[in-house]
Amino acid sequence: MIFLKKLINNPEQVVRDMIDGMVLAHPDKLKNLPGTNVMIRAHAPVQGKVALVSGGGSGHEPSHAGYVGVGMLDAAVAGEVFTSPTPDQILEAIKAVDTGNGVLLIIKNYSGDLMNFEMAAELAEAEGIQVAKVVVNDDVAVENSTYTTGRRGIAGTVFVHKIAGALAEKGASLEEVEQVANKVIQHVRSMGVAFTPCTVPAAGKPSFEIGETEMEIGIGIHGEPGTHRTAMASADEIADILLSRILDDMKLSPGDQVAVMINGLGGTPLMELYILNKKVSQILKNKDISVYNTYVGEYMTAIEMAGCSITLLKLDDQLIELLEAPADTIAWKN
Amino acid sequence: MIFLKKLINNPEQVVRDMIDGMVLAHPDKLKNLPGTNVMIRAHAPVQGKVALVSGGGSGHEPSHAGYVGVGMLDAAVAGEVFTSPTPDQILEAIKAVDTGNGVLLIIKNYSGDLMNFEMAAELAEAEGIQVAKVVVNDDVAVENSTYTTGRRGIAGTVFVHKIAGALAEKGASLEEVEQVANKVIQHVRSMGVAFTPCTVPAAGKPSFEIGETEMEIGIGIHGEPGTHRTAMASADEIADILLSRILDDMKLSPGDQVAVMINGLGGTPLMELYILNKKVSQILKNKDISVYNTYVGEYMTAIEMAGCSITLLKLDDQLIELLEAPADTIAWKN
Amino acid sequence: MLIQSDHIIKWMELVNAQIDKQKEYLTQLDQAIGDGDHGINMTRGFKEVIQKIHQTTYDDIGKLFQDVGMVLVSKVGGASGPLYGTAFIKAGQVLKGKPEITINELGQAFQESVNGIKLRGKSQIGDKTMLDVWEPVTKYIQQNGNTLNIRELISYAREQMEHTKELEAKKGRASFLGKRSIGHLDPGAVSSCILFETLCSILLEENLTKE
Amino acid sequence: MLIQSDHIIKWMELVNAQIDKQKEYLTQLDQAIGDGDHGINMTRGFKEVIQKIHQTTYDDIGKLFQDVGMVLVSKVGGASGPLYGTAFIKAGQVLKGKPEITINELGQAFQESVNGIKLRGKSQIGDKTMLDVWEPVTKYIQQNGNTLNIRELISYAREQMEHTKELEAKKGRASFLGKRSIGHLDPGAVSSCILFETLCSILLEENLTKE
Ligand SMILES: Nc1ncnc2c1ncn2[C@@H]1O[C@H](COP(=O)(O)OP(=O)(O)O)[C@@H](O)[C@H]1O
Ligand SMILES: Nc1ncnc2c1ncn2[C@@H]1O[C@H](COP(=O)(O)OP(=O)(O)O)[C@@H](O)[C@H]1O
Ligand SMILES: [Mg+2]
Ligand SMILES: [Mg+2]
Ligand SMILES: [Mg+2]
Ligand SMILES: [Mg+2]
Repeated sequence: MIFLKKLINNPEQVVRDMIDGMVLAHPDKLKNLPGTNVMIRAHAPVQGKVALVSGGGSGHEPSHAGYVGVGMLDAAVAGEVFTSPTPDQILEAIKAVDTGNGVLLIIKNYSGDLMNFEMAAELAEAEGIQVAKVVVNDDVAVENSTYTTGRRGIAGTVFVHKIAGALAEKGASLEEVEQVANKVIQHVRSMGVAFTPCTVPAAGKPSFEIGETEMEIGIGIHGEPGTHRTAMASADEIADILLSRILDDMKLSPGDQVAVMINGLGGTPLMELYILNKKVSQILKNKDISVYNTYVGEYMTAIEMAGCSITLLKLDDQLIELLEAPADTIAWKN
Repeated sequence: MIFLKKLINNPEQVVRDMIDGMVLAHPDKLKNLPGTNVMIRAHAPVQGKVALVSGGGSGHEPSHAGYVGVGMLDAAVAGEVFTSPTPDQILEAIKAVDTGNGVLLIIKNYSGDLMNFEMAAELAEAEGIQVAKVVVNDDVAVENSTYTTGRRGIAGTVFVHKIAGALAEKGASLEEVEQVANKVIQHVRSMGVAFTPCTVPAAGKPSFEIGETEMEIGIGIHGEPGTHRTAMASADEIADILLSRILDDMKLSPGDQVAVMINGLGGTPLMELYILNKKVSQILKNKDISVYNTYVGEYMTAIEMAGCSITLLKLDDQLIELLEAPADTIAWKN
Repeated sequence: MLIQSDHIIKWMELVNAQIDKQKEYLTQLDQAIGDGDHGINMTRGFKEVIQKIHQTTYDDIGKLFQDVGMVLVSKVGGASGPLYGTAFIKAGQVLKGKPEITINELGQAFQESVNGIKLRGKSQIGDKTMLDVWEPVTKYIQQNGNTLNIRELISYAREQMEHTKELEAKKGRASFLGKRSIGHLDPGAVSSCILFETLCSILLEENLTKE
Repeated sequence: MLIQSDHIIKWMELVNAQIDKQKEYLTQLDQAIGDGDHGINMTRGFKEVIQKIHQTTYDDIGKLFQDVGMVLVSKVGGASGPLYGTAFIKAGQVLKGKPEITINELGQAFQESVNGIKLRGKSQIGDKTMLDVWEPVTKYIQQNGNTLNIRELISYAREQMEHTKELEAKKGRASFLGKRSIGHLDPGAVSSCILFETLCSILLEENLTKE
């Protein structure tokens, strides 16, 4: 038997094994709903609180189970690698965390995620559970249009988890939590780049081919092609390319405050993310945009892809307060 | 100009750019001593406390600056990639954080690190600063012997930072802090495996060649060859191979308590580390060794190498208390 | 002759075999303009379908379709899971209680499938999705009814599938590519074509048509 | 003739040029049994050495050696930085205040270098390190003194360097390899050999020897 250069046992079992290993590592934070790929807080359900459920395909770790915990999500549903989870699993998650205060579904804008979460929401509503949905679409690499699927949801999703989670923890209503989630979605923009492809274990080969000296600008978090290919450039140039697309879209004004996320896609070391951040900080400073907080690390990955994304979130007092509120999850602690 | 598939500007400037990007990202936690590659706590020096200084070559991020902060290190000195920092830099770090209570140097067991830190210690002592040194040598891949350099220091170092840092924070004396650091060193063992090499930016090519279906057992964190090469195996088999070497060396007894670290070397995604942890947990459970805490993620990396290491730390009440004590650094928060 | 549950079961077995055979091809198509899992998703789904429908005997074709749809919804995930699932569930609702059906009735059921796909996917013809096979093929079946020429239907389905190559994707992952999606077949259209081709094989083999 | 500061400066320039030329080779040797940075470390160090010693004029050879050593200590890092640095600093202490020296005196200075390397590196002959060139070569110089045959010294240094191939490393990174280190040259021994060969070239060129 020939194995991929991956720490796996059976390509068809990676999600199961991962979930088991995760719960074994963090029994104080997570539990797995038996017979499902759903992970909920160790002490779920939390009475008197709107519950937050997110999820999507696996392969984006620490998303999404890494954000389950006090101040962020109540449940995460893991699909197969890069494949949206199914409605029955999402429904189980909703039922496990609802305490009568309603459930907010945080969905990334992909046809699959949308449809599966919508079906789950319909099933939950049929069982009398109040459900609201928000759809994250922060990726400016994709043109927005009402005639198409629109922009993808990528790393900006983590800010939605954090901020909506913080408001829910304070006891806000489902409507209020939905509102603030939508506010984040309105104000968050991202764009990524890949240097190497990634390998879905069950596919057994790289998601795309790319030349020795090429990079794919505007890559998605599933190895979907981006906006274009071009010659590999310096960190400074890459910061320029990604950030100028984001800034074009956001139309920030001098004096605005932002949170910055420099997100590694899985194969890019922290050292390089910090090198990128140097230029990102400088560009923002030159535009008189003030960086309130910078997050550097792996937040929303694409298996072992080398590459990164930059995310900006425009802040106001409310968002700052919620961003700074306590959080105690595997991947985000405040 | 042809660029490596890395987020860098100039291979000779990676450490400088990284440090700048890091301080820009975390001004609340870190500051850079002007003209050096030394990072110290934003509020250093901390009066009335033994100071902890660690460091080594760069390329192991988040080690070591990621552990500078309350409850862990006072300063980290970054060398060139995979090259120990020089005595003058280490001396600057010592001088910047000492408040008359003495400084503990935490050194990984490599000839280069030892010599540079020793020279720095001699210079500091000549200036009247009280200095103690501990040498971490947790890597069981290398045979220990008084006639040779002995075992290497790898991911177990992070436990030394955490535990000695916690005791220092409580106001213990230099002698006490040195003692507890040595206790951790006595009780911590690690072993790693690599699936791919890594590329030192200034070298511009991979550190070694390895076949499509091979892995290197016992790899060091600089791409140094390990104990042997063998065919790629399943996650479960790899857990078995690494853990049995560690357990042979540690001689744990049923009922013993350990902390487990599943450390990614830079290119291996979190998903795989959790898959590995599943088997590690099971093996330990079968041996009736109780896992007090599991840490999964990138703690001590080798640039973008795919692979991992497993670390076990045997715990007692004192070590548990210190492991659980508050810490507020970039890469470790309690 | 009329279509019975056993024919549908044979059809599903054939779909399963064909999808399994074309797994890599479907995945490859999805790697070009999607995320490279369509073959994996479809084989996972139809393997489970076969397991499920071999556990029961079906007098009710509607129930059989319904079960196929439920398995697809709960085992496939992604975009294709809810869409194929909805297609079968909706068809099942039309065929509820029937032990045997005409090709005409099957066409009516597929019309509900098409409506279901459109509603769930918010997609329309020309968006470069599975709908670009489902909708015209269903129309074709309905127009020709029991006088359907099966070999012609096969060619027609293939044409529709081929036609997705020219389209710019408006829905699904390929839409993120915009104009760069042109020149590639839509993976879901290809798997849908397999579905209709295998149906045709069964209809031919079992002499269920006039021809 | 006596050795003067200018000769030492020329020597350092030649070392710098040679090390730069062999940068990739040294790195390659270090990739085999170390961490693949020896060429990078040495070029970084000697580039800085040249910059430093071109800033001043030296009457005192001891001071010159001292400066070289200090630059190496503070710019190289790794294992080679403190070792080469110590070697030059220790030699400098012996040569302190001297405007010109004999080969004999140079040999005495190198003896202090050897002692420094041993103390700092806790290493001894046969450990497969730079010491396996430094110690025998120094002994050779001291034994032959001012009657030294330079061409023979070059061969001798090379032999010592070659000899490290057979050794099992006991110190430095290569020691982690144990027996697997056998069959590879020690990178530090090779760079040390460059150091002595270039010294010999200068001695020859400048007619500083009897020969
Ligand atoms: N909104 C939609 N309406 C109709 N069909 C769609 C839609 N989105 C995706 N599809 C179909 O699904 C196929 C992709 O399926 P699959 O790869 O299994 O799911 P995913 O895109 O989630 O990875 C596409 O080729 C397309 O035919
Ligand atoms: N303890 C020691 N004593 C003497 N020489 C040593 C010792 N450790 C290492 N060396 C020498 O240093 C060389 C490696 O230098 P270099 O690669 O620059 O440093 P590092 O090993 O820190 O990467 C080895 O080839 C060896 O000759
Ligand atoms: Mg998918
Ligand atoms: Mg080195
Ligand atoms: Mg797909
Ligand atoms: Mg080296």
